[in-house]
Amino acid sequence: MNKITYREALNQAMCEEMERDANVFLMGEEVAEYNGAYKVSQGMLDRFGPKRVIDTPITELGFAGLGVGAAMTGLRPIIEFMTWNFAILAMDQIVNAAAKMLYMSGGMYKVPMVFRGPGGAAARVAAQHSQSLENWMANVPGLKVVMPSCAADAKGLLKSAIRDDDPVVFIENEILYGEVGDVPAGEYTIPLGKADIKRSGTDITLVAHSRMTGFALQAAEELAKQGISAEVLDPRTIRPLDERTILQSVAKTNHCVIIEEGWRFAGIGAEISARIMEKGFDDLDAPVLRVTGKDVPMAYAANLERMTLPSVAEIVEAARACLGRA
Amino acid sequence: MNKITYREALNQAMCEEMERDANVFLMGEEVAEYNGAYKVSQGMLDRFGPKRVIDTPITELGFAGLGVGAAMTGLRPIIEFMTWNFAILAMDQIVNAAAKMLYMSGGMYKVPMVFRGPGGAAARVAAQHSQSLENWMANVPGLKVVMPSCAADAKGLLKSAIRDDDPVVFIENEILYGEVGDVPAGEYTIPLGKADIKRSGTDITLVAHSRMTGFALQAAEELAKQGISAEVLDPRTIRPLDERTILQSVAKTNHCVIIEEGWRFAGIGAEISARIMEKGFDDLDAPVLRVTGKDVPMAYAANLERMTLPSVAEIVEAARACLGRA
Amino acid sequence: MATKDDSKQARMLAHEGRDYPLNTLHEMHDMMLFIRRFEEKAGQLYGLKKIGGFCHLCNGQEAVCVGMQHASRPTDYVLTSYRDHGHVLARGSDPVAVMAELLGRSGGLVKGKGGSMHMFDIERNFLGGNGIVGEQVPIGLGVGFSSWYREDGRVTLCIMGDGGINQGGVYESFNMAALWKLPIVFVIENNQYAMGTSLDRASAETHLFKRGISFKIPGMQIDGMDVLAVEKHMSEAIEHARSGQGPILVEAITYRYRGHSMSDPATYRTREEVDEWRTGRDPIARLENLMIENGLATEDEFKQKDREIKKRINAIAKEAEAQPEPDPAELWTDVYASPINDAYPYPGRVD
Amino acid sequence: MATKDDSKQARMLAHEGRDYPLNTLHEMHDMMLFIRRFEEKAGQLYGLKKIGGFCHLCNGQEAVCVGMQHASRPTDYVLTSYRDHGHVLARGSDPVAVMAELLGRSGGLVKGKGGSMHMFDIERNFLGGNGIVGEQVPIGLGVGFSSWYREDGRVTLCIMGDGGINQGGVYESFNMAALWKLPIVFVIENNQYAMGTSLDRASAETHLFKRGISFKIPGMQIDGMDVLAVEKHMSEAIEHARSGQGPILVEAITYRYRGHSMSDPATYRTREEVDEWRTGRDPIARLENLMIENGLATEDEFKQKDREIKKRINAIAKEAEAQPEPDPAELWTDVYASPINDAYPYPGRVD
Ligand SMILES: Cc1ncc(C[n+]2csc(CCOP(=O)(O)OP(=O)(O)O)c2C)c(N)n1
Ligand SMILES: Cc1ncc(C[n+]2csc(CCOP(=O)(O)OP(=O)(O)O)c2C)c(N)n1
Ligand SMILES: [Mg+2]
Ligand SMILES: [Mg+2]
Repeated sequence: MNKITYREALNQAMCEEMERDANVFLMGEEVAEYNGAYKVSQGMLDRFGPKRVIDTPITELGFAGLGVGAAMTGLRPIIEFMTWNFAILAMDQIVNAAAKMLYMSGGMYKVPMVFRGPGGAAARVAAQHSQSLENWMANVPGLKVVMPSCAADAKGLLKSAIRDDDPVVFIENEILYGEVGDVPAGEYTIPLGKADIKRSGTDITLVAHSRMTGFALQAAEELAKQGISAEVLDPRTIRPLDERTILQSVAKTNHCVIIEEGWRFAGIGAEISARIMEKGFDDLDAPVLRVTGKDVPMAYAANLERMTLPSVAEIVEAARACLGRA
Repeated sequence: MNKITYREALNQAMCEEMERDANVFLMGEEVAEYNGAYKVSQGMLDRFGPKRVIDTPITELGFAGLGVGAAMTGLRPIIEFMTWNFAILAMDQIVNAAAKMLYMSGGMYKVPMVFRGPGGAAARVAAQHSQSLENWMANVPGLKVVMPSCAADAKGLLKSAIRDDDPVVFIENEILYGEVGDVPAGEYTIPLGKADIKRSGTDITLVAHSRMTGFALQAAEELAKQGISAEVLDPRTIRPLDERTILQSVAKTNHCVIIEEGWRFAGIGAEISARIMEKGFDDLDAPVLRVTGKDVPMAYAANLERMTLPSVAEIVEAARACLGRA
Repeated sequence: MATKDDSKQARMLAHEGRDYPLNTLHEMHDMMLFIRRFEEKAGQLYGLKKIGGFCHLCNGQEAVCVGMQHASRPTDYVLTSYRDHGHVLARGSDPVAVMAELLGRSGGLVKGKGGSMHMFDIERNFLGGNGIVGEQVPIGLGVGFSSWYREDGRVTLCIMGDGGINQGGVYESFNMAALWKLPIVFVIENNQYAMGTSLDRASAETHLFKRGISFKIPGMQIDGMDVLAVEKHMSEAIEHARSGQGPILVEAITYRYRGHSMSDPATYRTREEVDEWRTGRDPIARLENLMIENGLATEDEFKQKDREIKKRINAIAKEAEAQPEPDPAELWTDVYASPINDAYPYPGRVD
Repeated sequence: MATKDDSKQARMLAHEGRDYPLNTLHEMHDMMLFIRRFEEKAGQLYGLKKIGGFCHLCNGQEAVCVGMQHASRPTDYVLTSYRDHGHVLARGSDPVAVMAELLGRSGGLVKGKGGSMHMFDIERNFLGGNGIVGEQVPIGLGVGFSSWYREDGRVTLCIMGDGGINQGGVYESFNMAALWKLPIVFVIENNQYAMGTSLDRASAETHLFKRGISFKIPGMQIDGMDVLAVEKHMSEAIEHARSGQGPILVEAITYRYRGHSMSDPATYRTREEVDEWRTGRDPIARLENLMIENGLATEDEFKQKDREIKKRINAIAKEAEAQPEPDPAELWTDVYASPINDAYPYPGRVD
């Protein structure tokens, strides 16, 4: 095991895959000479040269489309969005082109590419820079959606995403970039579509992805002090969703709280809750609850920002409510 | 009551509101000289002149943004997307600008406008022209989302949407444009955020919006023949969602099936199911089920298209399954 | 003008500085006529409700499709909008498969999944068939990028309409293509209308070949009703792109004889205007006249050909119509490159 | 050069064909200096972690902000990107409210909800403060449309950067603005970098005033380090737009002294380059020198002013810092124009 940051893990994943396959290239705003707005591509220009690590003008729709065309003709682009907020400008290429291309072309044109960058809220960046888009993306057949919560997952999942023959939406988290984690020493990949139990427990299942996995783990710690054993489950891949692992956990704990940073309405939590409804109803001793970002745009002020995001205290409270111990 | 088409109802709503308020204007591709790609704006150029009914170049992002700027400075734009599929190009203006403007500006800049046009699948128009976006839009605080299922609702809701001081996403349905319905003779509006019971019943609640409301009504007809009394509930406004009416119905029937044309993952059905989970769990005798569009891009071939959309038979089957009579 | 020589190979037409062997002229002519008759058949089948959805015919624009293909190599890439029948046929795709696609049959070019708007042919480097106006331009940028990356010597022909040219993504693409000198020929099929909107009602600058100036992309306007002019100038443009000088923009002035799609009565144009183009500038008649004037063919020959082509088209339609609809299992294929177990497919309801 | 006349009102500077009363010159100078010191203070407070998130300072670009505002009327509309402090201050907004906004306080210009990137002031017709690069351009198009619709004689100043100019929405807007002759002045603050990307690495055409040519929008390049040049040429541009001749594009050549945002060390530029602009072309020093040379002011006067401005800025920061954070209830306000009962707000968890 090596201790490295989530950022370095992503960097290693890209470097290893670019060594392995000359068709992989990285493109985006400030990825090359600046070494990445968040330094995820640190050193890559030096290592791979300006043909494979390419700075773009600020034209998200254009270079997302560039990735689609390049992928259709045999390359394996990694398209970095400086943040996913800006990818809203590129949605048409992601959804109408990348996701539908294989089907629309009767199986002729694969689109093996990764759209990646940080999603969700960073710190104090307000409404236009704090949006979670995983539910929009996971809604779309043809896309895969991956959201790592720690360094080890970040590396193993990104390597799988780059090797995958479908367009993968890979959503990182800016606040996690600096977090250090244990990462296996040698080469490894983590298959897409497999959830991970981050902590075992027997009383309640907490399902949380990306930055919220850490919040859920903290909540589980707190709950343990209160005599409640919480299992923390990180789907890691949002689409395809590993519902089997979720259902198995709920079958064991009979209680579930889903946590997500994004907005509530038709979010990931809604989908997971609806699936447990459909396939795990009889396992439930109480309704599944959701702890989500508040249903407002993100404010700049520190106190409002704090209130907008889910908190560990809210998770603990929801878990207790679910267990009838509120 | 007058018998008019859904298309005429929309046309009347716009004409009446434009007579009433000189700040309302209609803009979009082919809305003026062509009288609308689907003839919704028939006659409006003649009636209101080229300053208030305006054809645009094919630049969805640009003219959606134009609407936002116009609304911020006191006008009340109706921006027509020829179809909502093309609005994916304009998402940034809808979500990052229109929806967040009031909050971001600390309450200074209202954005009173309507984004409208047909959504969902028309007939045989394949993958890029058959997408349901209501779940993406309803995810976003700051937006309201309205989807009428019949002529009377179309007129009353569109009038309310135009008068509303917030940005309203108004999603029509192309296949419904030609459907004739009874529409009240005089001036009327229907408040946003109120569901409508389209058919009363006691055994099961079918929740369905837009074109699927008609499918649900047909299914209820069929179920009635089989001795099952289904209540058909049309939310009409997706956001804010009238969950009270839904919960009341489920409290009565103890069974619920949700139908939507769009994709399943994190769709409207997921949200409604999750809410019933949270607030109506004890009322349920069986899990809430969802009947949705199949989880694939829309194909062109007639047989595949038919299979992709929810069918009346599938609704009937799901209702029976929910009632344990499968 | 033509070198009259009876030995077949040697018969040539010298036209504006280029020599066209007789068989090339016939090939061009026959393909244009084939496309014309194919589109007419598609129109008929649409009228019979055998073809559904949106169906955009290219009658009148055949010279653009055919001239461009003659100027390009089979290894070059081509992509366009939904008005794609002519281009895919000119590219050499199997017309039975194209017709079967229009009919939504199992042997369709893309298995019946795409229909009129979404023709693809990977063996012919044809990348659609894109239904979102302007969307093919950023994709085409990426295709050109591929060639730059691999240094494979290919050129990308990226086609758009006079309406599509206004989309923002086009200019994002122009800038990147010019900045990195990618081997792309951007082609505007200026048929002067975008649905019911005439060029001057949608564009501040109606000389569309100038739309690249702000991005340092050279432009040229060509007569899109003259297949030889298209062939010639597209050859120049392709050579420019292939030689590493970067992208170039070609505006081909043309006209669509039919409505925008099958449901458009096209009342926004006068009968006279349509007639002026149709009878005055028709690209097929024009080439025929040129060949006849130069003693390279006779009217009878062309009449005979037309009969044969019509027959062929009927046979093609029959063959395509005889195919079954796609297998229902196709609903679930091609969503992902390899099927996903467990989590997918969702059947859309709970079993 | 200057008319030396001791009566205060009559003291004028004649500069490149325009006469500037002394008090106008002082106003311009003082506002530029005020912005400079305000930004420095903001930088300090950021360093103390009292300001968070992204904070983009405009040091070096003050002449653009101030010259433009002097050329415009209070009823004209202004909108820009996230680099908005200088513009909103030049527009006349309360500096305490602007500083409080940076600090996320209840008395912030937008109640602490927007922060550095989202300044709005409806009373001064200032429409943001937009964080998505280029997004303000289509919005500005709509603002100009409003004036066209109402025929209110106002002009919209729509400001973007040399990076923002590449966004597709800009060209969609250029086309519509030109097509309908909307009263808009598009202003490019060409500070030669978009984050770490120099102009020539992002733009095929680096003469950005030419970016409107393909849409028939006239352009002019101006010295953005000379407040009088900005005032003069922006007056011409605004007059052009106001007179009904349609939009115009102004490229102001300028430079930002600081990094892109507070977290950017700006290692992509040489020390020499920065110094060349900073000491060689500084807009404040330039105006001071001009006034001194013309006997309109003395160095001491300016020094005294600077002391006063710094004092004022300190007082402003103090006053802003003394404000409380926004009331927690503000979390739920301003989402909709009127609160929605029943269905909203969702508390984010179930009670
Ligand atoms: C983004 C988008 N907006 C609108 C449409 C609807 N639409 C289809 S074709 C068309 C006109 C396009 O005109 P042009 O680019 O000139 O091509 P032509 O049809 O003349 O070949 C429009 C508005 C669409 N398909 N995509
Ligand atoms: C659509 C979008 N893409 C990327 C960003 C991140 N970003 C913020 S500012 C900036 C550079 C903009 O440069 P320029 O337009 O020259 O303005 P300047 O900062 O120099 O004033 C970038 C890339 C963003 N905010 N929005
Ligand atoms: Mg056209
Ligand atoms: Mg800049």
